[in-house]
Amino acid sequence: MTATTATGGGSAEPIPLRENRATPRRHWAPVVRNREVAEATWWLEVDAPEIAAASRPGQFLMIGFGVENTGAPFIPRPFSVGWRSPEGVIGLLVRAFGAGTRRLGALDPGDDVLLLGPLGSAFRPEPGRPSLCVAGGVGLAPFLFLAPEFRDRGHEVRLLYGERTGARVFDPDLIRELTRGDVEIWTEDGEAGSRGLVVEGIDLSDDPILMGCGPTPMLQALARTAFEEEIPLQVSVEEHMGCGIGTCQGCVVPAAGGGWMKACTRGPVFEARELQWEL
Amino acid sequence: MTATTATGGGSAEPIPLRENRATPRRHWAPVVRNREVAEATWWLEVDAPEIAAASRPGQFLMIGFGVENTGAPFIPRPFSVGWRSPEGVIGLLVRAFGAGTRRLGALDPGDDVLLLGPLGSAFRPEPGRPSLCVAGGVGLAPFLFLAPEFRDRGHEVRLLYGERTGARVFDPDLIRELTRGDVEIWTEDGEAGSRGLVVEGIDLSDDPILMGCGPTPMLQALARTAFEEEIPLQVSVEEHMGCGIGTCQGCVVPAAGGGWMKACTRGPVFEARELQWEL
Amino acid sequence: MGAVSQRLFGVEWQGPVLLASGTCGYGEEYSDLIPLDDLGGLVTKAVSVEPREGNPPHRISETPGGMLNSIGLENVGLEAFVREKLPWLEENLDRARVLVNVVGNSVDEYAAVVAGLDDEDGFLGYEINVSCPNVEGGTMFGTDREALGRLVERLRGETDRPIVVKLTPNVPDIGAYARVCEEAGADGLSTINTFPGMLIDVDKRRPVIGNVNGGVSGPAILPMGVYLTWQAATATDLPIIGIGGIRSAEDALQYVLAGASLVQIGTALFVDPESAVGVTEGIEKYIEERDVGDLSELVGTVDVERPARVGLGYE
Amino acid sequence: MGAVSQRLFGVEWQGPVLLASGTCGYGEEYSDLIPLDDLGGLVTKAVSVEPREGNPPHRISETPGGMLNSIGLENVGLEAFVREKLPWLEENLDRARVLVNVVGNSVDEYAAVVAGLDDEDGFLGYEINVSCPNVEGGTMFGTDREALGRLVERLRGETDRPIVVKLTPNVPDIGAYARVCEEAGADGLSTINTFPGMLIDVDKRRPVIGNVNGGVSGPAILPMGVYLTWQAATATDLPIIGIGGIRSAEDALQYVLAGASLVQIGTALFVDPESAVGVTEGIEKYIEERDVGDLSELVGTVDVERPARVGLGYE
Ligand SMILES: Cc1cc2nc3c(=O)[nH]c(=O)nc-3n(C[C@H](O)[C@H](O)[C@H](O)COP(=O)(O)OP(=O)(O)OC[C@H]3O[C@@H](n4cnc5c(N)ncnc54)[C@H](O)[C@@H]3O)c2cc1C
Ligand SMILES: Cc1cc2nc3c(=O)[nH]c(=O)nc-3n(C[C@H](O)[C@H](O)[C@H](O)COP(=O)(O)OP(=O)(O)OC[C@H]3O[C@@H](n4cnc5c(N)ncnc54)[C@H](O)[C@@H]3O)c2cc1C
Ligand SMILES: Cc1cc2nc3c(=O)[nH]c(=O)nc-3n(C[C@H](O)[C@H](O)[C@H](O)COP(=O)(O)O)c2cc1C
Ligand SMILES: Cc1cc2nc3c(=O)[nH]c(=O)nc-3n(C[C@H](O)[C@H](O)[C@H](O)COP(=O)(O)O)c2cc1C
Ligand code: FES
Ligand code: FES
Repeated sequence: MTATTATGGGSAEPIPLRENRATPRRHWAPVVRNREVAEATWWLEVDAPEIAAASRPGQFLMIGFGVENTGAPFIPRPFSVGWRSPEGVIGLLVRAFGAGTRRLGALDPGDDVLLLGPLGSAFRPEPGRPSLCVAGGVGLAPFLFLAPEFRDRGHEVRLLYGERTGARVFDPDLIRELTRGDVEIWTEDGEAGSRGLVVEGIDLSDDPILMGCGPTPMLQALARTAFEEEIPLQVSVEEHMGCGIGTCQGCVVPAAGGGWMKACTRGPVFEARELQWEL
Repeated sequence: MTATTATGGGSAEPIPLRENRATPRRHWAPVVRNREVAEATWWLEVDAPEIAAASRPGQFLMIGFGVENTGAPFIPRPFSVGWRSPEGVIGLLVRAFGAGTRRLGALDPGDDVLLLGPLGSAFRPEPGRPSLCVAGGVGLAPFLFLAPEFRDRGHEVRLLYGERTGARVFDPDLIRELTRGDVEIWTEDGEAGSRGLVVEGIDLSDDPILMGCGPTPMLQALARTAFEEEIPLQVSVEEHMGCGIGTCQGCVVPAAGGGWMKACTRGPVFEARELQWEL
Repeated sequence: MGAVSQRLFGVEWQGPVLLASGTCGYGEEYSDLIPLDDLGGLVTKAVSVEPREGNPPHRISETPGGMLNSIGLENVGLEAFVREKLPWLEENLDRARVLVNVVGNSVDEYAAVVAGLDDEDGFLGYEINVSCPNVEGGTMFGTDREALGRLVERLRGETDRPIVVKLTPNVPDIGAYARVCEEAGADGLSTINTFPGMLIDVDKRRPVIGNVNGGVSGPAILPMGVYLTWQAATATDLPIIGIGGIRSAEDALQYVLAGASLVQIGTALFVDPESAVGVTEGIEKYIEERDVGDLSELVGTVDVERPARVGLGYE
Repeated sequence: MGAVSQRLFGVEWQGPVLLASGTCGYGEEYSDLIPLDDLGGLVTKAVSVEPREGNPPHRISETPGGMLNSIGLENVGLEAFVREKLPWLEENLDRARVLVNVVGNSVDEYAAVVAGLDDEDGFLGYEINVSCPNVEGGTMFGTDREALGRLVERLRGETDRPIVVKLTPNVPDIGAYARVCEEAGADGLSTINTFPGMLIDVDKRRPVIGNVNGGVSGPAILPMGVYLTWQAATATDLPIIGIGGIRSAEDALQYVLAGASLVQIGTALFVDPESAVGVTEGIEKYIEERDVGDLSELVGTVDVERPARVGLGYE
């Protein structure tokens, strides 16, 4: 067990998907700030220095409300670490989906949440090649964290971000501030950025590797591109989770060779070739 | 169905326990204010003008959080109307008992609660005789409402209020303000008012009728006194409630002649002689 | 005739939502709070041949996501029901349908209630509550297939009105009980009644409920109710009334897709009397938005060949 | 030896709290989060004679006050369990006791697991999960008394280690199943496993769970678990492990007062891994504050002759 340093500079070592992961920690953390940043979407900041320091881009937290609470969400919900400050504040990008996400959206500063993390595998840059990060909706979250971390280590990062509508787009200025870089935005209704699907923005001319997080059709389009063009692709997948640490076997996704893999411990970030795709 | 006027002056008509009750209303009401007024005890004010106008001293409300909420309390909980302002704010005296009362204590202004009320029977003054109100703990609540109402109608009211400890005593100045009259306080630890049980303060020299609300031993002591001295006694009883309106038959208390009576519709205020006592 | 109306048990139902037995009394109290006659209908509190006093308190208590009750089938008895309760129902409910919930400790007791009611006005048919101890057989009618078959056959002989049998959930194979009812001549099934449960006051070291144990209802039992409804629906062709933990249109639609033509709302009424209205409206909206045609086209259409999960990403 | 330790199944148990089968894997993952060896023990994920792949996703989903799961008993199989999992348990758990949860589709499959494990180190005994389809009999072992009796008898012949049978809740009379186990030579009972349940995605009109239905666990089933534990406890003299919805010392004490000597925590572990520690501490505090002596003096002492309700006023 080795905790990575919070924000290191310049080192170009590869970070393997599943190596050197920190032991997860469980603790209550206070909400520092919570803002509605787009339609039914919140930027939630919690103060959790230990977990922040140990987190790597692509890893996630289980967020719950403790055993005294039996209202929804009762079972903790997984959220990508969306950012960390040097002081140990973790930023989470939360979009209303059901009761649990709505409850997270309604949190006020001072409220406490129960965290378990950091959990799962992380994205890994390939030295010398740009990481082309393709985000759909709240699939943006891991890349908000990834971009500054990779850049600090000397890796080039390009960020494409798509939403169905302009109203759902997370403030581009805030994205630039958090990621310390640029973002290219696509919306289906054309109300922000370019009109179209985010995958239309993929440009392979600088020999990037692909990283993706978002809705299934987007991941499928990425996989088709990656397999056709023979480019490495890492994707963060989603599945319902119980424990988050590999004991319940609730969160499986199909493995390329048949059988299942746990999204919480082998994932959530997989090499696309490890997975069984329906393309 | 006749709603009583909010605060009338001077009329000396008797108010029968169960007559002329208003049809209950169900609606969401915002919390106006919530203060911790004694150890684990809150004075909760909600804005509910229609229910306030229709309420009579001794009646209660069912307070819940709606069907989207499945955490405790899921089933609404009964609380006595503890006061009403001319503008329609209802005051409730809430003491932490379990999850539901703690949740009520944690409410902030602007939060909404689902109210059903007014429900049940009311205390009835006897013209020409003082009402000697004996309250134990949060059994004070109905009398905070009763005292000014009865006084406005020209009835004399004396209020005795007991608590186990001084730390639990609801601010005497606030009691005087709300009831527009005096209060005699008893505590078992002697930290506030007189040391002893509240029933020790009972003085029958002015030929009062008795009214009681509080813990079982206190009600039993009152009943013994009432039966021995042949004084009328009205008590507000407690039982777990489901519907609050008489349909579930969940809230029964034993009837003097055998069988059961519903605390929510025949009660919560009963003539002591209607009930089966274990004395 | 709207998108939520259906023809069932020989009559028109204007909507799919009924108030569940034991949670709405005999209708009168809720008529002050909600437009009762706009609902699908209601099921009365259980009626037994003799009045019943019921159980000592506490009769109810909250459980996580639900409640526990043991009322003990307190009711006014057949005679007072006919004299005092039916007239109100007849007078006040025109379009909403009424089922009378019937209980007894023996086949004869059940039959006496049905025979005693059959010529009266003000109700459509019977919901037979078989979660009662069978004094003759030592078990419950609801957990003994032979006793259940005999009971339903006997009642079939007493009436031409619809007989809906309300099944007990604590059996390993509810489909077998459903088939017994179908073969014995029942017209429909209600699934499900409450689950046996118990709470203990750890300070006093005594049961919270006066009768020691009771029945668990409310959202806590929703997934069990949906499953048992699906099992019963796939085992018989009888129309089914889905019950258990319903508090929203989405909950009700799960029962409909599992195979229920009608649904009942119980515990949620206590939490919010208007939930019954909200469920009806929500179902109408669902049908409208999805251009389904009408409610009956949804009944039992859950596609169990394909799970909801598709793909690897966000849904 | 503290107030919460007991002698059961021939050994000392330092505390009453175990982690439930299927919710703690084979122990390793939780050892990072809680002091596993300070607990009463744990029950492994089910072990079958051959590895099992398990069911397609979604395998779990939240239900009101609980969750629904259908993992499909995915496990590494007997051989890999002995090779890869048992050594960790042997090495890392000194005082905490280990029960191996055993499944099979036939009596022979169960027997093969027990026979294959019996000479190994690292565990105390078996918890027999009878909520499996009985391929030979067409039902589940847990809902067929004859099949259950045959199974337990056969396993009794295979081992001298403790055999604890984990009972299924969806039977009308769990006491009868408890007695069958006792007569067939079981050493203890675990009550209860999950309730069959189903959720439907009303947008997609498909079951949420890949396997269509699953098992409901969590606080939602607490009152059912307490009741069934009390029923089993009054039907036999076997020591009982209480399971179902436990998340606090108060919950656990309800099981203890109902008749359980030990308890298991499952779903609550997901909500907070430390709940297992909190439950143990809370029980210790309860015993201390009430001057009870020790835990075993509490087991089964609920006074069902007197309900908790006394009087007419505030409690
Ligand atoms: C590794 C990972 C990272 C994620 N990161 C983000 C993020 O950064 N931002 C974001 O907005 N969302 C993220 N999600 C998705 C987020 O977890 C879901 O939107 C959320 O769980 C939905 O919960 P709900 O209570 O709002 O919805 P519900 O109404 O409870 O349910 C909505 C859907 O979620 C399902 N669900 C129920 N229980 C679980 C469970 N235990 N886990 C997952 N789904 C469940 C329900 O069955 C239903 O289909 C991530 C998911 C994963 C697996
Ligand atoms: C007519 C009436 C008027 C009341 N007025 C007041 C008042 O003015 N101020 C005040 O502080 N208290 C009042 N009470 C008492 C108050 O209702 C209880 O303290 C409260 O219900 C406890 O809920 P809880 O969630 O905090 O406790 P829980 O932990 O949920 O339970 C505590 C106890 O209450 C029981 N309980 C569970 N469900 C119900 C239910 N539906 N109804 C009642 N009890 C239940 C539990 O089983 C347990 O024994 C009144 C009660 C009645 C009947
Ligand atoms: C207080 C109460 C009383 C009940 N009485 C009866 C009854 O008399 N007859 C009956 O068949 N079911 C009775 N039930 C069961 C309900 O009709 C219904 O089947 C059960 O509560 C599940 O539905 P719910 O979860 O919507 O409440 C009662 C339920 C409650 C909560
Ligand atoms: C994800 C999950 C997997 C489970 N797997 C098993 C299993 O393999 N064998 C078994 O006997 N019980 C299994 N169970 C049932 C639990 O051991 C326990 O009986 C049940 O969850 C009730 O306890 P709880 O409410 O504390 O979770 C499983 C439960 C869950 C939630
Ligand atoms: S969430 Fe439990 S194994 Fe992945
Ligand atoms: S609370 Fe339902 S009848 Fe009184």
